[in-house]
Amino acid sequence: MSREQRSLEWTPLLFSGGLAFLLFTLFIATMFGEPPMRAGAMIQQAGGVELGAANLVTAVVLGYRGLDTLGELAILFASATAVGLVLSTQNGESDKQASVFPDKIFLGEIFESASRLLMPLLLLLGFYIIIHGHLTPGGGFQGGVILAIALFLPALARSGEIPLNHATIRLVEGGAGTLFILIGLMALMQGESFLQPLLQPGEIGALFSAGSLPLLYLAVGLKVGAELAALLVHLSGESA
Amino acid sequence: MVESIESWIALLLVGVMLSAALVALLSRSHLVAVVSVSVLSLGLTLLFVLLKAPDVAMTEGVVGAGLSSLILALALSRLGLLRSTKAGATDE
Amino acid sequence: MHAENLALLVALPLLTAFLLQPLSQKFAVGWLAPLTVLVTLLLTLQLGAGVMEQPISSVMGGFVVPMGINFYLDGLAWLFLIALQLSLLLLWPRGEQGQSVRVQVLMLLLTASSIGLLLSGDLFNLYVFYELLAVATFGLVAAGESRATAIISFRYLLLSGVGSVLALTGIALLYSHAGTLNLGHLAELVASGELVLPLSAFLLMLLGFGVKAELFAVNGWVPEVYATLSPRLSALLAGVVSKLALIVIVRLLVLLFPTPEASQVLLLLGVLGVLSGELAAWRAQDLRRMLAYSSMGQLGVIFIAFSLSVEAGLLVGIMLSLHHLLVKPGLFLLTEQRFQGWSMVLFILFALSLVGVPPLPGFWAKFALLTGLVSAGGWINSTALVVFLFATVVEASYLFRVVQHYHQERERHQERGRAAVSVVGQDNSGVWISTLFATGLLLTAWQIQPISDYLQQLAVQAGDRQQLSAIVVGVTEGRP
Amino acid sequence: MIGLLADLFLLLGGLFLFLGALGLIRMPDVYNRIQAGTKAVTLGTLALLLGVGLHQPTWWPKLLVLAILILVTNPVGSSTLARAFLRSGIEPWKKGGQDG
Amino acid sequence: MMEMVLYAGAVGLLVIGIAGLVLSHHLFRQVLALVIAEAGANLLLLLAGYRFGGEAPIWSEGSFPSVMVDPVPQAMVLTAIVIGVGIQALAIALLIRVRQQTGTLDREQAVIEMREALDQELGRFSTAPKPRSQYAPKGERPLYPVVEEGQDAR
Amino acid sequence: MIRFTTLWVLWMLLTGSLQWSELLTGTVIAALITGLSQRLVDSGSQSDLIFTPRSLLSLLRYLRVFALALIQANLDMARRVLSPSLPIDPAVVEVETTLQSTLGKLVLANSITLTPGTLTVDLQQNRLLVHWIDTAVLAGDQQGEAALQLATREIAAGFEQHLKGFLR
Repeated sequence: MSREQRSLEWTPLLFSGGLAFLLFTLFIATMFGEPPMRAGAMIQQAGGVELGAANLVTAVVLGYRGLDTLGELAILFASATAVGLVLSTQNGESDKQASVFPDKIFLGEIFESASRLLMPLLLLLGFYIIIHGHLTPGGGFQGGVILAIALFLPALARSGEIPLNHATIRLVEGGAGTLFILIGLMALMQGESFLQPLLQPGEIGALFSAGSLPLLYLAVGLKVGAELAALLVHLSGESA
Repeated sequence: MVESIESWIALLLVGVMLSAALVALLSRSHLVAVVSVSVLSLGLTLLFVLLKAPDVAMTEGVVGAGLSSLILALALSRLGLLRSTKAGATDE
Repeated sequence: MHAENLALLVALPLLTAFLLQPLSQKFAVGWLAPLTVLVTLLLTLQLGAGVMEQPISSVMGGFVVPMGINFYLDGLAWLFLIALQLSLLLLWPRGEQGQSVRVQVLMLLLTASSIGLLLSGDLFNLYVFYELLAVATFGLVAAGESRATAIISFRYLLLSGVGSVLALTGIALLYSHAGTLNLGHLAELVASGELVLPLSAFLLMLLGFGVKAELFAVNGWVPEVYATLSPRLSALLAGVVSKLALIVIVRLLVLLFPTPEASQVLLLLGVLGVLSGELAAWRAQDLRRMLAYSSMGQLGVIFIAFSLSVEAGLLVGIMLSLHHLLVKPGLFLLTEQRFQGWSMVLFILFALSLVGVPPLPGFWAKFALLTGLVSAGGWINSTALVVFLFATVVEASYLFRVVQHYHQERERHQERGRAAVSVVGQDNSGVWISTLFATGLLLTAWQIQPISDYLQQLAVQAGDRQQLSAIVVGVTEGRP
Repeated sequence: MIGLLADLFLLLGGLFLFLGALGLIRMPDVYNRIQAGTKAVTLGTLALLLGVGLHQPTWWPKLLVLAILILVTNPVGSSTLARAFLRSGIEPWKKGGQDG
Repeated sequence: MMEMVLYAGAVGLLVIGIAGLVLSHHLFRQVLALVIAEAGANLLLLLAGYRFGGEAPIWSEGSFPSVMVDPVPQAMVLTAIVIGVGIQALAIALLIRVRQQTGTLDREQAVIEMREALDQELGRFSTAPKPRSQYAPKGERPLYPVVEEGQDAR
Repeated sequence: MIRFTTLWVLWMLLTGSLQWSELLTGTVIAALITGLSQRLVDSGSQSDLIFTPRSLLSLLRYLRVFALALIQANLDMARRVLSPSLPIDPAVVEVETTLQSTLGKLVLANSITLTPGTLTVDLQQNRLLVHWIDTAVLAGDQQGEAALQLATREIAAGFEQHLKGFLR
């Protein structure tokens, strides 16, 4: 007992000291001034022509570093799965009292009817942001989060009632991820590389431009929306 | 002139963010801590706008200030941390 | 079969993982996940045919290298890919835990991320795969049966979170100096002297990626996690997955930071790891935590090995890693049930090899380290040598304490005229898999000469920066 | 001319927001603070949007959508907050009462 | 001046976050500290590609800006933010479970509970079939739990 | 159908362009969301709105009244906040409404919140709970039914009369 407590006091001190040293060296090593832009400059020159995306960040996220995005989707997926695993294996007894929405914290009729009004609006906004991700700031992640919040709103208003059943969420989860990989694999089948952009880049600035990037972003948006909706549903105390 | 205004805004935002971080870790009420983290995210969002990263700013705004705060608020209520504010630490 | 199919190794497990949950509502899909791993194993075998002569590189999306992400398969990566996928197939969770679709999904994500970690040639991409590996592991730890899974998984998450924040900081620092994150491109810049990277970037990334490699100072999670995971998963994590993070660190060291300072940091942390790990193992009071602590110590030895000069270090480090990869899973599998006669034989075999008794491969690996340290000279290396020898003695003492204890227990049972064990209805598969690992160990002992020649070749290739950048650049220039 | 008008609206918006903030400080209890906050923030933001719209005429459709969103969400949020406070037993301030 | 301020802000957030993570005694605060540290790391990563006087990397009025900030770190920060929120959600879920399993959110208390649970349970995984004797002294346990009930190991 | 049209118009506002690709995408997405939200939110909001030529007129009239009230509210609030004596006398009163639809009640509640001196706190069936910042009009001692009538007249009636033109 006493040994444990002492070791608990001891490690933080050691760690903080090491950390302070590390950050000190970090600050010494930090470069002030213009960072070299080796990869970035190449992308700046090639990006617009190669991919036809008006938003270069989108070109990087879905084109040049598409694999990172796939990995990130997988992380969200892993996180949602793990949360489901952690919170669905409950002992039962504490399950009921753990729900966030006992009836008395019902948020009121005003909120409920407003949430009904807002949900389609937010869905629209989410889709707008996803679909115009290659033209303007925003894209799959941001729009996906908005989709998730839109789907969660009715749950918040109506005592934890979930508008989508879990099967649907799972279907979208799996389907969107599959879509992303399949778009990537299609290029591979044609003898190109994995995740190589398909279709023509088109005219910069038009909605139907940048080849397959909008499709990829749609997949990303749906996936993010579904994962986060699942996460929120789990965290708010609905058992799967 | 424009440069210096941006510098001052950056200074202000960084100040707000650092103090929000300190409040988040030192305040006694968990609710105040969660709110401070949201404030921190908001400051970061504005800073990203200042740094010419609209995409990142949007993400940080939606994810950090929105979703993450929602998750933390759910956690507060689910973990029963709203009531456990110690006596004397009222935030009114 | 063209090199672009490298991407399939990551894409296929991910695809199956995404599909598994929707499919599981209609069909029984228990076989689908291991089948995917089998497919990727076959694919790996096919891709790796000529890899010893000519490593292959594939660019995701077909973009020129510093812009896009590339996968790079050389002999080292190939060897560990095979080891990884074989271990996954052997140690795939079965029984009650394996029934859960979610566990299957997490295992698939673990597979994909491990493969990605071996193949990826881009630092940030490595970070992403590393995080995926971490999240999948948290889920698997939390799925355990113990009463303490949640807090253990949570502490692991926090430590790992600090690690990834540090790694991200290191990557940011590196990017602000270099403007690129591709390992091949960076290696080229560093080799030509155009770029000098700050050591603190290495330190930060070392601590970040070191969490999974059981590096000292960030290995607090090891005993707790291995004690609650099922023996199979412990075997998997301790055996293979820790080596993957190790290889990432080694690549960083060899390609980007070929300075004596970086090696010395590694040596220092390795020595501390050996001391703390072995002493804790000596004091441990149950078998699983003892094995976990000793794993920390042995990883420390491997870090010491890699801190030697590039060629020798790589060779000895790879030898020790492979040895640990065979022995540790075998040992963890034996804890699945109580010892019987046969499992005791296996335990003694593994223990002998671990300590380094001559005909077994452990001896050769340790001997190589010994000669390496002696020939390197200097007081630091001498200290490491002393610590290493001391650790071997400690190791021997606690391993044989287990044997002795077992022996006493059996005698007491026999005095009372009862069978030492009754294993009716128990699943013996753990022991059989362990036997397979032991067979591998013995085969290695038998074929030690060709294997060490092969490893020599491998080490030379892994240390060859010119070849790496030539191939990465070579692939890119042929493309639009 | 239009630029000047736009600046005027921006300034007006800022003024209303400032008044709202002042109200937050001066009002005695949470309900009155919400009262002050909601109205000032709504109108202030609308004025800001109008100002921006005059500066950038091509943006007005988007700004219109924003205005609708603000008009819906702002009062609803205030009502929900006020309701939550009332439900959790916080008494409104009375003129005669001594409680601050 | 601006860059000094920004770098100091990022490093400051990192330090506050990590120090808070190490020093705080409440598990929920540790999650918050991790969020703060992540924010600092993200800011630092973004700064790695910032060019003073650069424009956002977006096509406007017929061309890309001639001097623009590096889009690559922006894309990476985007990824890092989303990864961060996934991990945060998982941490919260684990906390909910921790509270169910151990009934506490205090760090020291939870660790003690964990060690006790581990000490009790590890007999199950060991070579002997029965849990260890209740008579065995707590401090010096045998390597394996005792074989038969009521019978001492040595 | 109404929801579809509304969403489609909103999409057009968001994009602010008339390219055929935008129009097409907007149609698809508006249809999708209409279908989705129809299934998810089972409200009979189809009948909330009244469509006659006169309803458009009353909508416009309502908007005018509302805008004036909003500005007046701010001036009123500014006066109260800036005057040193803080002239407020708040109380919570109940208000009755004859509007039937959820949308109608929502709009009414929002209007009340945004207009001088009042804040909707809660809504139950046809009663609104309103926080009123200056209850001097109530002349102090009025209770029960009389107060309800008075408050309804003072607070809600002005909007209701116009709202009834286009909402149920």
